[in-house]
Amino acid sequence: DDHAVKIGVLLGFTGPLESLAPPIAGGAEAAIAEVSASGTFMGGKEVMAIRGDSTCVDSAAATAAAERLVTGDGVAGIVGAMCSGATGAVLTGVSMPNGVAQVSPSATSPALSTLEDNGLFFRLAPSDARQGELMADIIMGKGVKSVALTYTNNDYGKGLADSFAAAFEAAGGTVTINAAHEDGKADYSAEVGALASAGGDALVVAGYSDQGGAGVIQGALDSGAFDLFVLPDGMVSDALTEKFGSDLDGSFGQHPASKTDGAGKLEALLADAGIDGASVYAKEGYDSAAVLLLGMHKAGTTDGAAVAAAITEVANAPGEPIGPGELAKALEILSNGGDIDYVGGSDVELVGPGESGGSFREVVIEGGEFKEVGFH
Amino acid sequence: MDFLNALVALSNFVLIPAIAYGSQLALGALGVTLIYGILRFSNFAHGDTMAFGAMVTILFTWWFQSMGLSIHPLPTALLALPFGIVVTAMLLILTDRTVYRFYRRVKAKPIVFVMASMGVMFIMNGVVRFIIGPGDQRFADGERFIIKARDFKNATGLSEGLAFKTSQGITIVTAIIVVAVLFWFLNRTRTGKSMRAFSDNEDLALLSGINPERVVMITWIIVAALITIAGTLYGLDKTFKPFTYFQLLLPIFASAIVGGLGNPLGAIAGGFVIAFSEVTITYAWKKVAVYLLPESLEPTGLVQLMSTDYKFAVSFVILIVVLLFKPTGLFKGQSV
Amino acid sequence: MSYSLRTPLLFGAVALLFILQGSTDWWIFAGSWNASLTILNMALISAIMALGVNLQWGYAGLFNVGIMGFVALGGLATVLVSMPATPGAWSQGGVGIVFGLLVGAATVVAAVLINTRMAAGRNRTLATIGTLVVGFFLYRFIFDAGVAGVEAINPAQTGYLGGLNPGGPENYKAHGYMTLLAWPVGGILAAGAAWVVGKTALGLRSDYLAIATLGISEIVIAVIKNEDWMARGVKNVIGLPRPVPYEVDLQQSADFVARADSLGLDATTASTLAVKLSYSALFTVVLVALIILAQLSLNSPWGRMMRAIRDNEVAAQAMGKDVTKRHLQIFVLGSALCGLAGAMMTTLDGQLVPGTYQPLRFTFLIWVMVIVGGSGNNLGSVLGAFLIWFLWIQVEPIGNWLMSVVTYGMEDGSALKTHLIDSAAHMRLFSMGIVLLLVLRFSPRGLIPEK
Amino acid sequence: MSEPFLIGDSMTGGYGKGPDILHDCTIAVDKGEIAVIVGPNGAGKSTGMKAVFGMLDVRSGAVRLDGEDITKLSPQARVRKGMGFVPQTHNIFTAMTVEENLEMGGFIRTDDIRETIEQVYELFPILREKRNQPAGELSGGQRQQVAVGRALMTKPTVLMLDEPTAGVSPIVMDELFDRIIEVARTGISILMVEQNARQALEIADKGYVLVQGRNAHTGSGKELLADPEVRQSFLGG
Amino acid sequence: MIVIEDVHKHFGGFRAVDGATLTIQDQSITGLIGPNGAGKTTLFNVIAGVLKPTSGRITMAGEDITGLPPHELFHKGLLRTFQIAHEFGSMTCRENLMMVPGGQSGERLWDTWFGRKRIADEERALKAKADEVLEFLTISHISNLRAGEISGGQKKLLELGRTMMVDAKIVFLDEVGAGVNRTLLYTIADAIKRLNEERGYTFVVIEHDMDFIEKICDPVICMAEGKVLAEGTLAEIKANEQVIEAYLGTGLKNKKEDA
Ligand SMILES: Nc1ncnc2c1ncn2[C@@H]1O[C@H](COP(=O)(O)OP(=O)(O)OP(=O)(O)O)[C@@H](O)[C@H]1O
Ligand SMILES: Nc1ncnc2c1ncn2[C@@H]1O[C@H](COP(=O)(O)OP(=O)(O)OP(=O)(O)O)[C@@H](O)[C@H]1O
Ligand SMILES: [Mg+2]
Ligand SMILES: [Mg+2]
Repeated sequence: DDHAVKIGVLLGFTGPLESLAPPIAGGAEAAIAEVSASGTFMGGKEVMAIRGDSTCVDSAAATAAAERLVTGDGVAGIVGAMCSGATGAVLTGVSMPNGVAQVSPSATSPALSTLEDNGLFFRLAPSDARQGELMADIIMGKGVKSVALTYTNNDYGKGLADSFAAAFEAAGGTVTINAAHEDGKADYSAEVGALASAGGDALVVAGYSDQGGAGVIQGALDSGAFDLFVLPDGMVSDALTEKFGSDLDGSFGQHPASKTDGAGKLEALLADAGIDGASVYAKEGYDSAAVLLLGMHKAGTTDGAAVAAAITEVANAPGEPIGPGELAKALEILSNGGDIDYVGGSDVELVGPGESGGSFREVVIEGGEFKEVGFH
Repeated sequence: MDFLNALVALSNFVLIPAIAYGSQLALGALGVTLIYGILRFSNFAHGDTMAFGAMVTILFTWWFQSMGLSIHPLPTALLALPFGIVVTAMLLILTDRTVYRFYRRVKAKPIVFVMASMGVMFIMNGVVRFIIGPGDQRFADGERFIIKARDFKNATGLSEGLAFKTSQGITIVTAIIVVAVLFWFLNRTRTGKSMRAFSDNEDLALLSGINPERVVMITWIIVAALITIAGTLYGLDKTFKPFTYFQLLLPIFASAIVGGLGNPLGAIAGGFVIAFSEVTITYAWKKVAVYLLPESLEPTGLVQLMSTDYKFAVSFVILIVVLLFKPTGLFKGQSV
Repeated sequence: MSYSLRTPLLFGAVALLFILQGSTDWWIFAGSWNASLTILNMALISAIMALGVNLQWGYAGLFNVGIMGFVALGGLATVLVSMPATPGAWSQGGVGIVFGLLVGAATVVAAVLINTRMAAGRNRTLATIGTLVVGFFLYRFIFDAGVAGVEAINPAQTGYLGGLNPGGPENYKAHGYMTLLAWPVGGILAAGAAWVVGKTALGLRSDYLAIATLGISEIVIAVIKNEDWMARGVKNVIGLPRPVPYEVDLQQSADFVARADSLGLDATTASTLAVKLSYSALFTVVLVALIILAQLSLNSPWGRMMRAIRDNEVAAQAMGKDVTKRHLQIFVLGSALCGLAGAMMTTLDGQLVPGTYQPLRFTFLIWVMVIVGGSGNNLGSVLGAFLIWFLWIQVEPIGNWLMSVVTYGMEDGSALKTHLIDSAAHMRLFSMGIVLLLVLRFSPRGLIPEK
Repeated sequence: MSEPFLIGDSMTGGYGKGPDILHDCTIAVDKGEIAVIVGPNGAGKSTGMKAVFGMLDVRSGAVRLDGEDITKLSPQARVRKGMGFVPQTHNIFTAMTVEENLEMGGFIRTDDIRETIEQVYELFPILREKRNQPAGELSGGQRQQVAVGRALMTKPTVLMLDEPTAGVSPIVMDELFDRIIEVARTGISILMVEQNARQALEIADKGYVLVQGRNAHTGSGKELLADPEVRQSFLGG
Repeated sequence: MIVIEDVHKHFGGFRAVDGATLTIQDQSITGLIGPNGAGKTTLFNVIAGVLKPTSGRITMAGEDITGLPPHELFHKGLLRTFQIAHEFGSMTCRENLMMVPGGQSGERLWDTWFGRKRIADEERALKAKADEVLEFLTISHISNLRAGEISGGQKKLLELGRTMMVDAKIVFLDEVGAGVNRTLLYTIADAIKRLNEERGYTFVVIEHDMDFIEKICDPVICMAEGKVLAEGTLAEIKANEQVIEAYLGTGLKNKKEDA
């Protein structure tokens, strides 16, 4: 119906990262459903999610899908896209020309920061640069001085690996090898062989937990090449511990999360809806949809520029901190002219040109489970 | 001692993984080569059909596991394999009836079959994801290792470990058996020969009283067996995720072609060429060199010919070089 | 149906699809001209690729499965031509890279010379190996230093050499015409690569040639992905300049808004349509020119000779046709078209993302277009491109529709229904498969078969 | 006159949806007889053979074997009824060895085929030498010998040969004709197309001259050889 | 004059051509006979550049042409037909002939775009020529059929027709007669003789039909097991014991008794 506000959920449902997309979409849709159910959104409007497939590997198809969402279905905002390539294409090709706000839960490319976006674009995945430095600190803190490094061969992996290697070497550590791996490939023996030969006290795997990253870890464990792994955000997921159990005990890593245990709450909340909240970027999916809708509510219009301006306000202090499942409360506060600071499941904090600058949770694997050991 | 260490390191990181991966590719390539050799087209649906076969086996495995059936220390999946094969064979025969038979009737060019197989690939792709989803599935059980790296170190006192996985062992043994049986079947049995005759000259096969539909059906049944075995073993060794099966298509085709299309022995050789070139050329020889060379000569770099970024590129370069010297593959394949 | 009637009818039918997409939101259609034009623009580009493949396969029987590589080279050309040079990149390593590459090339040339000039024997072998080894290390030494220098310059944002845009980093977007210049350059780059490939691999028989070209295209992608100094590798180059105005600028131009108003359009819609239509016009001009040239050649002794070669190489050779040379000629030409189209595509996307080059999308989909359209027939492959690309995009709504039909009448919230709805995305390729098989079933020789 | 053993009776038909090639054409052969079809190139001789063997759509007319109407049977079924055929072109399995070619000839037989293979080798000694070579590597005449050998392997009751002597040397041709006579004497019907028409008609019981898909002349071999018009137009004077 | 000196062609261990030495005189019609598998076609293929000789030398008018690719030999005026017809199956019979002449300006891409007029003129002439050849071979009624869909004998005629499209110096005919109707074959024989006498073509003819050889060939060379067995006029050859034993035979053993 015409009264409903539509939100496009544009993710790579098919293609190389297809296994990551459903939980992210689930997260986004959960937030949308929550807002819609509150009955107070923009004076009682319903909110509807419409999915689109950005495929990750076909910018043209992603653009076409976005075009259909925006000009055909008339969505008021976009959650997506998933990979940086599709995100950039959709932003320049569709969102900007049509003045629609776009929040990506997962695009990490630093290049997106400088892309002209008229302020319409936000992303919630944390900047690679910050995580790289932090990871170097954590490793150094454990007294590990020499690591082998492998990264998934895309902008996320490459960016993280480069920033980490620079920071780690600056701090006096050695990166014995800095090798890429492709996701979704059949075999990682060659990578494992090279990594093992280069040696090091630990293996840093800047990849995805159900993609090549897991494949490399599998190979390294099987052949006994490494038994200590460092796991950045893409790897911290229950999929990993389910798969390897206590074989990974002692391995450690970090991922963006809120001190307020938003993460735990959100996972529980999503689990009720049958969604794996621990999956990579699923929390960011929820948060993306949430900030988009809260911004819209605050702006009182679906006009992109106004929404975009409001998003920064709702996401950052000052204001009442809002956790997962508290969207109705947030709408209420905003309606009453109050201020909120959306924290959500991934500790949302927008810095610079619409980027996330959240805090990180340090974890270690014990008894086959991730255990929180601190915050940074 | 150092020499032994070097040897073990080499085996652990190069030889064993490459042999196991090579056998996996070989099993896949056998199916491709068989279809090419007898039905005369490159089957693009091979990877996704492999995922289908493995999926059916997984479903049976789960069922057996839930009933407590097991053949410990071997994985339960082996028990489920025959059922997977039967279901896959039925599916393939159904596909042939609904899709390919028509093109045989109208004597379409091979490229039309190839395109039709792409259609089948898309459909199979949807079916698999529809039934089991796009994510990782776990179904492996039984003893994971024949030799564990740590145990090996303890037992031998060497500083290098050697790991040998059950799945690797099964894959290698199966590959050998399957090739031998297939080779015997095609070259020695009447049915096998009639299949080759059919592929050689369809009209003349007809005149010799060979029933083409039967040949086609047997081919699909064998392919179903090969596909399901390959898919399941691959899933046991690595992981089951539909997308990686699609990605396997490329190295599988490369193997079949470098070995000589249509030639079963070639498929085996091709699988190993691809696997070994991927693993050895990008291997950092430092580890081995450290053991073998005197300390003064110890390498400072990784002694790596190429970085692993170029792993695929390297295996394709080798493939192209092989083709330039042997234009129809290592073992004389068919050319169209 | 007669051939002469069939062609316009089929083109009419495909045109109708695009019109429906623009005008109605009935069934699977979006009811948005923007959506329709987005598909059309890419379809025009795909048609050029299909034309290139048809030249190679339909005319000469060359089985090129390396389309992706040539398309990517076209994309690379766009970056190399239309982006501004990164300040300092040339002084901090660019020169070294070029010098290093020259050393590498010189090494190869020297080794070849030694091999041809010296008498065979141990000395020659030693000299050759010596030259290669020394040359290789020298090359790596110079080249690696250069690369390190270039890649160190603000790696997050640049870290590559950049291109030839005279505007500089500040003002390069004002020089959008540079992307047009990149199109022929893309064609030439692809042609050059095709020449090298053809020289080495064209002797191979069809399926073997196929895998060789497939391999080469994978190598091209690997190089583009990993040589960051060239075009930032997997870090992508985004924000390429455009040969057409930006929508946002149009929306702010009072003149434009007034004119849009007079047409009864709001500024946003008018601007997005105007930009897309400008692209369409550019692409159409190129496509039509290419079709005319291709048709002229096909219907001439040249086309006849090519068909003869395709039918029977041995006999064609005995009849005095230099098969190798002709194969090379057509391979280079067809690949150049793919390169040209690749440059056009990168222009349209406004970015170069090496990770998106996948064989399924850039090689096999183009093949489907050619075969479904009718190989050996230029108009057929163009039609195939329009139709298949339209479907490739629209299978998503088709998949959703399919699922809504299947689940119609099921109880809301039932587990099966949820599962089915969640799987809708995977009906995308499923529907593509069904459509593809249906087309092939009812027209196995293609929609417009070769005469 | 009683019905011949094999008869293609008033056949009319053509390839696919194309025009009729055969027009009301009748070809017949009796048990133990040799029937030879001659005629200019493109007359429809091969087409007639294919029609009799069921590889072509017979639009009107019928094919009967031993009184039974087999018009609707598939070629394989006719093979099982005891018919053997050597096409004019593409008549060997090029990628298979000579011996495998012969084995495929005997595919439908369940008894021991070794002996028949030996007989074929006796007839064409060169094939024994080349038994393990892919047939595609043989010379033109050797291929022809393989093709005929393959058909003999079926132990058919009717043997249909489309230009069996094309490209074989005179000495082999004589051997071949000798053998054909021998085969016919054992009660097998032979239907063949020949361009070496004079030699063929000399051994023929019955001859057909086809012109443009129609029966132009029919008679015994001797009669046709004696007919000056036939000699002039089809046998090279 | 073509001189073939001690040419060998071995396949693995098998010597298909095993030291053949022969000379083909200008303006002769040389007959090449020999048992099946004697190496005749292989020798042709070596001369025509399809196969590389294992060893040996071939010269044409004093120029070494060993190992030149077929298309270059074509332009030197050396043409050949194939024993197993090599037609261009998807093209019409007329096109099969029209494609033959070399140096057509329409074969240059540039001209197909900007030299349409010239091409049209050339095409008209070519078509007339092709129709003339088809007429001569009595197959003008199939000129518009695809060459893949004509009878076996018609394909052989087409094969011969191609050599008649250009002014060749020397033509190698590999069993033109196999599968061709005898009456027509003897007409072809007359044509070969005419081309030889009027235009000075040199022919080398492989054939198993002795009547055909007798009509036109002098000299005749008999090959066996890759070597030249005998050489001379047909009468001489026919009288040669070895040739009779290996090739000609002594006629049918079983004479068919009258029915
Ligand atoms: N590619 C090949 N590999 C192996 N042997 C071959 C090959 N080609 C030909 N031969 C052998 O070489 C010999 C000569 O063959 P060729 O075709 O030259 O004979 P020919 O004299 O033309 O006989 P015909 O009169 O039957 O045509 C034959 O025995 C044949 O089996
Ligand atoms: N596959 C085919 N498709 C369509 N037409 C064909 C086909 N084969 C042959 N024809 C046509 O049928 C006619 C008769 O051909 P057929 O092969 O029966 O002649 P033939 O008498 O055997 O001649 P030859 O002595 O040359 O072998 C020819 O005019 C030819 O054009
Ligand atoms: Mg015939
Ligand atoms: Mg021969």
